[in-house]
Amino acid sequence: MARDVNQALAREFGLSADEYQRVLEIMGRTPSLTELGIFSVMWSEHCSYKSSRVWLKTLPTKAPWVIHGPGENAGVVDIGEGLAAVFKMESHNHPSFIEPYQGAATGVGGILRDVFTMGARPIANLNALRFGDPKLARTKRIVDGVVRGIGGYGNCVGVPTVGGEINFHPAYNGNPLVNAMTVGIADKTKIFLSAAAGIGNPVVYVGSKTGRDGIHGATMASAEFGKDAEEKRPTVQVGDPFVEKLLIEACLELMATDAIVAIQDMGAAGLTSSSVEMAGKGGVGIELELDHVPQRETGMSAYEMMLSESQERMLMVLRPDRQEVARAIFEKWELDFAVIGHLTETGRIVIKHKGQVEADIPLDPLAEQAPLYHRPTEETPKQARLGPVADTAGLGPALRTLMGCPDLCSRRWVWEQYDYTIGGQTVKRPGAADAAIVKLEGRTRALALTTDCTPRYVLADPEVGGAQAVAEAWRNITATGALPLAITDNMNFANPEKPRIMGQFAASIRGMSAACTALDFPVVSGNVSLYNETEGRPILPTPAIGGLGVLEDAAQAVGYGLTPGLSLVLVGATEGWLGQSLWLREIAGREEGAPPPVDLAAERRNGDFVRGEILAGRVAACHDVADGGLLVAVAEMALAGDTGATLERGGDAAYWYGEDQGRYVLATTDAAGVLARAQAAGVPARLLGSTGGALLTLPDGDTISLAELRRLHEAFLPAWMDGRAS
Amino acid sequence: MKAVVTVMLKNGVLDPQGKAIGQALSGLGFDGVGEVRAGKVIEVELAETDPAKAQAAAEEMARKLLANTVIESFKVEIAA
Amino acid sequence: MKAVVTVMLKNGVLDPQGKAIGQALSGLGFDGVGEVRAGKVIEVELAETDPAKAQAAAEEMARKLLANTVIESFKVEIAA
Amino acid sequence: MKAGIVVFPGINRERDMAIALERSAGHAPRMVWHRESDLSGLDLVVIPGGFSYGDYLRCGAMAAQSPIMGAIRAHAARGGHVLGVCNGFQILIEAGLLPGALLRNQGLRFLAMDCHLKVERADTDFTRHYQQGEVFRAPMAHGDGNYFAAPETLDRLEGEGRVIFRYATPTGEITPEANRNGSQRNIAGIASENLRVLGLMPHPEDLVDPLMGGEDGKPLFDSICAALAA
Ligand SMILES: Nc1ncnc2c1ncn2[C@@H]1O[C@H](COP(=O)(O)OP(=O)(O)O)[C@@H](O)[C@H]1O
Ligand SMILES: [Mg+2]
Repeated sequence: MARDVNQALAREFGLSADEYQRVLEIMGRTPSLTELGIFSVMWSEHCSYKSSRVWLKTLPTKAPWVIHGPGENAGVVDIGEGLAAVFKMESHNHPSFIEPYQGAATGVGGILRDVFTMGARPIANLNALRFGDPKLARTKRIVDGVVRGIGGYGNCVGVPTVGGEINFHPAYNGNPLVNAMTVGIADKTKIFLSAAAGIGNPVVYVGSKTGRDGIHGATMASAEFGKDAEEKRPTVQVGDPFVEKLLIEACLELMATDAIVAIQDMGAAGLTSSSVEMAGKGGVGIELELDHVPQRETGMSAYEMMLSESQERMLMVLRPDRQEVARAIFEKWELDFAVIGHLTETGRIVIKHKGQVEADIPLDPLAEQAPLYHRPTEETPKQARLGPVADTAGLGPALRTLMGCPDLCSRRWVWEQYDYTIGGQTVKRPGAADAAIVKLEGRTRALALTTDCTPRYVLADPEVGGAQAVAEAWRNITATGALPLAITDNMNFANPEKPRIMGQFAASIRGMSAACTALDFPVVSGNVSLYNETEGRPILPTPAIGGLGVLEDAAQAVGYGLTPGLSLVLVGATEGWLGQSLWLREIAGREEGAPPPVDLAAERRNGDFVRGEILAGRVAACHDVADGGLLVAVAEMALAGDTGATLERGGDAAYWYGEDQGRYVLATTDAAGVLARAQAAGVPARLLGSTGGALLTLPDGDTISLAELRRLHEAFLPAWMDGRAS
Repeated sequence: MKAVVTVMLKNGVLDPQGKAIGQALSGLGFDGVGEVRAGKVIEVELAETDPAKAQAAAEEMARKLLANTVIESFKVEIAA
Repeated sequence: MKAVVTVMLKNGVLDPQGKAIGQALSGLGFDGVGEVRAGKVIEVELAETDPAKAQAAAEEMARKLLANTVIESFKVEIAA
Repeated sequence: MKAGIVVFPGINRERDMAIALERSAGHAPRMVWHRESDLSGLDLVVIPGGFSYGDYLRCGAMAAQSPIMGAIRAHAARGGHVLGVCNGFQILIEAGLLPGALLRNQGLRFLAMDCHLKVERADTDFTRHYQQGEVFRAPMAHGDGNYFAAPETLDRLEGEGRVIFRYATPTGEITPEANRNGSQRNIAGIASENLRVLGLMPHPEDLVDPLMGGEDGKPLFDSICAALAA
């Protein structure tokens, strides 16, 4: 490849002039093309977290139950009985815009590998999705592809997709968000890490062959490639979930032996980041012979192999005396297995190809002198609290509209394309509870899993929005009776070089940190996705939170479906906060005001009270009050249980549609007891009404049949996507 | 007329299906099986009677719907 | 040589995919679209150099694996 | 009863199946890797659900050609019992052990939802613990479950009483709405002439425990375990 390495090329590779200068200093000479490639990907925003690291460091990451916080492939928490939950969330936003099916599919594949690389069997997938305006044909095409892609990959690998969330907003028109989360289970004494060790130990490549998939586009677009440019153009990564399934089984089989010293998936920047990180973390050198890399295409250069993002590959350091045991396992699973190098004591990464040294870089400076930016921040101005808004619609008409609007309508059309029962451990399915409940095979213990974020709050007030996202995840887990343990996050923001955007990021982290601390809900893993904007139009700031909780006995979990003969009790204080509410947007046509404040002390007190009532067996159903407010929460409970409810008279639109935080609706046979105990605990609570019948009787006396409500609630997605009445 | 649109993954794009079929064929004892690529074929009956116009219409269909040109290439043949 | 095996659903077997494509094409404003059938094409590189033998081998592959003759018919073409 | 679960590469509901069999039989089934060829000593061979060979080309096509199918055929020919669920059903069909074909779902989408199955025959070794005409709930999760066969074949299957399960409403009506994947005559499960090879698309193994949301699928496993109890 006849390209001169110079500042212009470095710029094409995404390195600034300063960064390139630093490369020259480290190398003491002009780097080779492959070396420049390695620097550029290792110092990219994606791999180096250069804009976000200073803020991420401030997140609370510790608790007695945290085994591994951020810094490993995934977070690890102790869930009791000698087991650990391993989980993380990761974005695949840009690829999903280019090719929605494959982008989403490979997103799922990538996050699965982050989890099983640590020795955990994946037991659940979730996702957090944001799409543009449903009126656009392009949005429809993206929704279709993303949903098919998530299902296509997850269903095939045999991991149930048990939860997620979807929002629509024009801010995502040119930049949808696809965040995928995987949860796995491991023996807590058998967690596999990526730090390489043992000079001379073999470095082994397993999985699929390497092709030219996803290689950094900038260089490839240049004219130097001549007439074979078409052939060499970087290609979209295509996932092979069948190979991933084999890789899961083969890796877990090998992990039951003592062969593995270190293991790391090949994610973004494939062979480069996996080899650099493994050697770097272990403080050793590494030498690779690329001739031994299994290749799908002919004539690949060292540069291409080091930067390829072919999927379904892993890198391992093995004990030399176990190499043949390992080979036999991978051959049984019909996967490639190749020794491609060994560890050295040089502290350098040396890449050889066809008898040439293509790269020779000292690892310490590559990591330690990676750029780190304290980018300027600008605070989002506080919005004034919304003044009184006249209710011209009435409670009933508003409910009909809200229950059918894209952001609140049933997601059944989506989850019915995801296999959520596989594994036989799904205790609460999508649409049944505020968090999915997945039991641990052969035990009574279960996990509660959820993903949450309300981007419109974050835009209006990033600090409140950051806290709210964490609090909502905590609340959703609590509403099932489970004890929230830890979160993973996916920070999706626009261009960090703009102070306003960096300010959103910083403030969100502040809000998240406060909530994590107040709720004992630390961050154990996460991902940052920046530059989410198209033609200068930024996305809504979206710090998506993936929460995990534990329940000792799965049988204690409650869902939100009503049954007849119960009383409804509201827990938490209601002021009638309409600022940034869905009612304001969908009914009054306004997106404004300060978002509802999050009182973390009240949040904790209310949640601990609710969990206590659930675990004492006094609650038949429980739902947190979120998007859409109280009346929407009750309507969702009625539909989920196919049981009507009669609400007590009184209250205005602000009362019934305000989105005040920290609230739950409980259905119970013992309302008096719940109210008395709430009062004793200093928790606001009041009787809302009672359950039964096939009608929802509203506080103004209006009634809506469940059949009508269901029709409205179920209509939007099937009609929009498949032209099918539900 | 009938337009036959053949859609294949572009060169260099991973073809998991082709790969699995190739392995299965070898497993069945077929010798000398090299690369296998799997694609789609869509036959569209057209009212159009002018071959050139039918060709143009089918190409338009392929670009708009039948092929995903991010990862796939296509070929159109017109039969009487 | 290369064998190109085209596999189509037999007449009389419902082809929901073809039907859906036909509807989508009409929906996109293409006029005069009649019946649409969707099938598969599998290209197999063969070490064989004798076209007749390559043809026979590919037909055998189609019968054994590439097509399900309960519902599908196939056609083999040999290219150099 | 000795049961064996055959695992092809890409099969992924073998653990679910093992849980269901163990719940009814009281002991764990044997896992049989697809390269093994010895099924001797097994009373029941189960091919579970999943995506054998990625479901590439056609669901079940590649697994149906694999060497262990010879042993499974021989087992069936000896009068042994075989159960194929979902991908297992597709494999049995592709292998010719059951007639017909399973096409893409009408609507062309993967369908993960509970369906209701009407028991057309409660006098087989797989269904004795159900009542004739009983309706039970079962999760389904497939992209290619649309049962197809030539009209003569369908008539023969009906005539010989080999349609074992049909998609139905919760109250037992055989309607198009209950038949989400578009199967001919709402067929969800069929058996061989001797009624010892059974294939069905839905997953009774994922509904054998109140924590899974019910035990509707358990009678199927209770039936076969009782029939084969030695
Ligand atoms: N927003 C975040 N919050 C907490 N931890 C984070 C965040 N972003 C990244 N991390 C942590 O940084 C490490 C590197 O993440 P990443 O580069 O996404 O890993 P991978 O190489 O597997 O893609 C991981 O341990 C991850 O959990
Ligand atoms: Mg990783």
